[in-house]
Amino acid sequence: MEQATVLDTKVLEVNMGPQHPSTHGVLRVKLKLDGEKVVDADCVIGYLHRGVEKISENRSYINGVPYYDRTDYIAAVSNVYGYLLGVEKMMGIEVPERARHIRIMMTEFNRIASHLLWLATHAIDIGAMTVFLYCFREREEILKLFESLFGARLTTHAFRVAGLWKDLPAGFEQAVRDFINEFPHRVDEYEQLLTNNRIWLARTQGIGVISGEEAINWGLSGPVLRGSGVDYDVRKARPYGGYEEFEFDVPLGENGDTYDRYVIRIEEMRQSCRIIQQVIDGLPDGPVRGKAPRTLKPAVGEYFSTIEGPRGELGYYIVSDGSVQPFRVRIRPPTFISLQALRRLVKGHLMADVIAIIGTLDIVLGEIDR
Amino acid sequence: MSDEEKPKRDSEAQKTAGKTDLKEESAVAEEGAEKPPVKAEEGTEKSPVKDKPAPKPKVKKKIPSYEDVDDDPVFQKLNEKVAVSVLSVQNFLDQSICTVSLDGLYELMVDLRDNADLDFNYLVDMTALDYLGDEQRFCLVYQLYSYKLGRLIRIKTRAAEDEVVPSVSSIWKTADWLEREVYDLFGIEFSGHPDLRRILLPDDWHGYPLRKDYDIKLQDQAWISSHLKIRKTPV
Amino acid sequence: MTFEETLSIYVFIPLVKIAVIVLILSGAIAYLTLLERKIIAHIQVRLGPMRVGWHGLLQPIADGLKFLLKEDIVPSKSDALIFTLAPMISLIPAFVVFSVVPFGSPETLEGPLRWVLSWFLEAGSVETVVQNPIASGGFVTDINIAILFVLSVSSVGILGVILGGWASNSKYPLLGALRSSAQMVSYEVALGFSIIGVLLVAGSLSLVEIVQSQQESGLWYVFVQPVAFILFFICGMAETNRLPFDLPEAETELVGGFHTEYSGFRFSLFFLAEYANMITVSAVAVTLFLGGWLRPFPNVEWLGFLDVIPSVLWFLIKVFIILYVFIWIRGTLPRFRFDQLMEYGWKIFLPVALGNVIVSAGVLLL
Amino acid sequence: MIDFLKRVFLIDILKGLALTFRYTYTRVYTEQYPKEKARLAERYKGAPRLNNDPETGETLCIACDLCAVICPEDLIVVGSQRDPESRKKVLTHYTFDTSRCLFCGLCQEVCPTNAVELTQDFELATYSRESMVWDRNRLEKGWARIEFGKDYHK
Repeated sequence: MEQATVLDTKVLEVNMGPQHPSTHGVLRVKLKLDGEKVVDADCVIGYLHRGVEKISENRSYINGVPYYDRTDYIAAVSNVYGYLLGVEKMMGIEVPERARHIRIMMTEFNRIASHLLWLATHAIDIGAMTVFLYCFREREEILKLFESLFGARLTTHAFRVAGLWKDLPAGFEQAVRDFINEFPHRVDEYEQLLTNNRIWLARTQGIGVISGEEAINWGLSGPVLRGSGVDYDVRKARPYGGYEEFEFDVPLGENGDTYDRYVIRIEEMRQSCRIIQQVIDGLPDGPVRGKAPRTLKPAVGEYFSTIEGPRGELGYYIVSDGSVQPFRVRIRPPTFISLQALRRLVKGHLMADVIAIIGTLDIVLGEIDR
Repeated sequence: MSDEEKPKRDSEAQKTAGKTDLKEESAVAEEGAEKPPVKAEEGTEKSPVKDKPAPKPKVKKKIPSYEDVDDDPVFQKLNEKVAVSVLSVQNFLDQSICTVSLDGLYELMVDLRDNADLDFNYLVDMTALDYLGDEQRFCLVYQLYSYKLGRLIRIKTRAAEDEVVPSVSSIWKTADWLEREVYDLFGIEFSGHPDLRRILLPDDWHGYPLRKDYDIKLQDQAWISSHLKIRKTPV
Repeated sequence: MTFEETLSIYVFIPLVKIAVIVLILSGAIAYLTLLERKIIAHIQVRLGPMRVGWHGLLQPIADGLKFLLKEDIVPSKSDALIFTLAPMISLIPAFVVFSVVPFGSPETLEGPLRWVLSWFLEAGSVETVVQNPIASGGFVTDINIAILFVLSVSSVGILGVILGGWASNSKYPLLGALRSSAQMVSYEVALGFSIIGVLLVAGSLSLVEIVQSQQESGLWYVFVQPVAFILFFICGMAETNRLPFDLPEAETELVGGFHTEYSGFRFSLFFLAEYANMITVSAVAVTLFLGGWLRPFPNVEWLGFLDVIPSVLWFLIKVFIILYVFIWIRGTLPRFRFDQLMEYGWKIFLPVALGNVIVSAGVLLL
Repeated sequence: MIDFLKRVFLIDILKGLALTFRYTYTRVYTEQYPKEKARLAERYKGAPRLNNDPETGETLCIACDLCAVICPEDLIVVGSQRDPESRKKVLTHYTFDTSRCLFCGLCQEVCPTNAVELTQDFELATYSRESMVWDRNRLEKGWARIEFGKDYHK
């Protein structure tokens, strides 16, 4: 008979989620733990699967749009933007300059709002709960802007084919200026609470390290990729919608760890602010909605429209069969792909780091499950 | 969308989809051009309050079409051995589309990534299309990006319903979940995939929702009644 | 000493004091939860509870009622006896510690006692009783090993956390319990060493005498032993599982840690225990380092007007300040990771505490 | 050296504490929602309403069915009848299922007469599923909401 020794240990299987405070929705991770050390992690997703791609095949090009709000509901404006860019390209529709600029501005606002939500939840996962509410305060200001322009706060149904629903309301420009004057100081405050804090550093530096080459192989994009030092931003690589007219920098990390990704997202918020400043300073006059047929029937064909969403490369592969409904709309979900890398990132880390890494991937389950 | 099209909505896409084939695409494109979008009650719809587009003058637009490209530098640089499996190289709205045969898919993909001149090391996306009624029913679509060239290309390949597609998850780790998703929603099998399970739907679900013969309101009633303990949902 | 006198000194008066302290402490704990919610809310530019009573003043009562009315769930696979006992084990020691903590000077109750006792006893006996510090002091008892008593009793409290986590027979509580035991072992040591510095200076283990020696030297020990005070404060935070050391709970990692499976009244006991421990640690810290019931600079003559405020009130003000800092820190800092916590405990706090003891001893020798 | 001293004296943590302390005594951001009325934007897309002509009191709806067609969720049902005399379509009934509404605003955008409109009313909570399907009467009158507290409308 084999003698059991005192040091014989068993792998502990812990079910993290789908009801867990820091899996950001209904993600379920099956963790195998050796003590608190993660041996393996398997993600179970699909709890929020609504079949958006199937629904979009059964809706027209116009009234399918609200559904894309609801994939990545944190970045609803970006989602609609990416889809409409594709449809407009296929239809050959021109968007007036004013509308193009306002679209960019609102997408950048959405990026800030999304990053704020990310910072808030990331910080509260690691225990800094005050940052959570400070971030939500600023996000609230952005949502108020959304509300005054789009008429809704979260699932905005932001843009229409060939432009916007309505022009900017009165006082909107002033509100934007007030916000971007104030916002950089607020970012300084978050940094004052986190960036140099030794506990924050200890919790994020060296956690979830991934090299640039590996990150590419895993198909990561957005801040997660740039954290590993790969200079790839769709706004720069394949400018769309007029981004080439604006100046901004793409921050890059060096170590590819959670801390670098944090720094990058903070810097991206400042850069977005810069873009908004440029837009609002040079906002042209004119109509906000171009000419478009009432019924959209793109010719047979296909288009892969990609934009730089807040979470990474967001793509819409639209295939038309010449009818009023798309033959297929494939959403390239950035966080679906980055969540894959979770298994690789958490291996060998402690249980507490798992939530830090889930946080740093900035996942939204609505988009992962679609 | 106008009045008349409304009742047809659910079935229309499927019917048209069934007819469509890559070879017939140009023909269908012309057909689409002949029938301009129906406009109902155009004059009355304009309201003074809302920023509506002005009634559109009927200008015949240039309709985008597939153009064959013979001298694309990317596909010129391919290894000769794998280049034979390239069936066609096309351009549509400035995006390159390369159709390859299923047999040569894997080798071509390996070459695209490992070829030092090409270096397509980023698999942006991978999905499938269902051309119901075709002999080779499915079309697999791979979007590749090369950081070195800064180019996005699309590789397409056709597969029949019972054909097994070689997995590219050993080339790009990204393909792991993407192939699982295609397997889950289209029911296409991949050979050489390390862990081919359903990903979005429950493991014991029957049916593949993104196939064109799967109606949008169809559900796996057996699964629902056994797991959710509810009777058949009214359709 | 007559029988009546003995009876009043050692039985009746302490019983009354105990009753009063337990009542006040329970109320204080309940309102500490409200205080924490309010302070953290204002840190976070929120309002906190506003609906129950004026600015939410009745919120603790509503919470308590809610806890009492909730369903009491004992998981079927748990160890029911220990599961039931654990919250009590956790709460009771926090109260017991207060039997030796001096709230006020030995003369605190002289006036009221003289008045009350004159109804029951003769004038001579009254004087005897009143002269006895056990009766008239602002504390339940004064034992000469008070600090050892505090240390030993308070570490029993953590046993409740470990038992609760173990008895739940669930994975998250188990991890919480394991973290808690490791944390207790590593921080208890540093906590003990940080106290030794004070003992060396004061030359006594009795809490009353430590305060009195602070009066004699005219300096609070926080000025004599600043390093020890900071260490005691940090280790105290770790002992009470407060952020940034709240790993056994760590709601974003372990859901609720050791109390994941608890609900209703049992949960509220754990909840109260945490706050009771906060008060305990603050009270001990005030006694050891901040001069207990003494006013600031107790020997400076011209500050004599500060004596208008009774000694008990001074004590309470200081405790409140420490609690405020506890809450304030919770509202600011992120949480440590388990291994980092151990690293800090063993590699930084313990050596520093040891060094502090050696330096203090050396200075005293010279 | 300075870095080391900064570490020893917990400068990083003290900075954070200073910030939170400063905020403790500044104005709070909370809106006391049911007590204070929420400040909504003019364009807010909330509860639907079917507008009547303010002068004649007759409905503005011409039963053109555009809203029903554009609706992504197919939740609007427009019933109409041809008036035998004037040969005009007349609205007979109109239902709007708020339980499935996405509040995308396409219906009000497409309406040629501004008859259907999404208002700023957002308190749509109710006690039953059936009552979430609004008929023409309710759409014209507006939603009788379930009120919180007696001083709500002050």
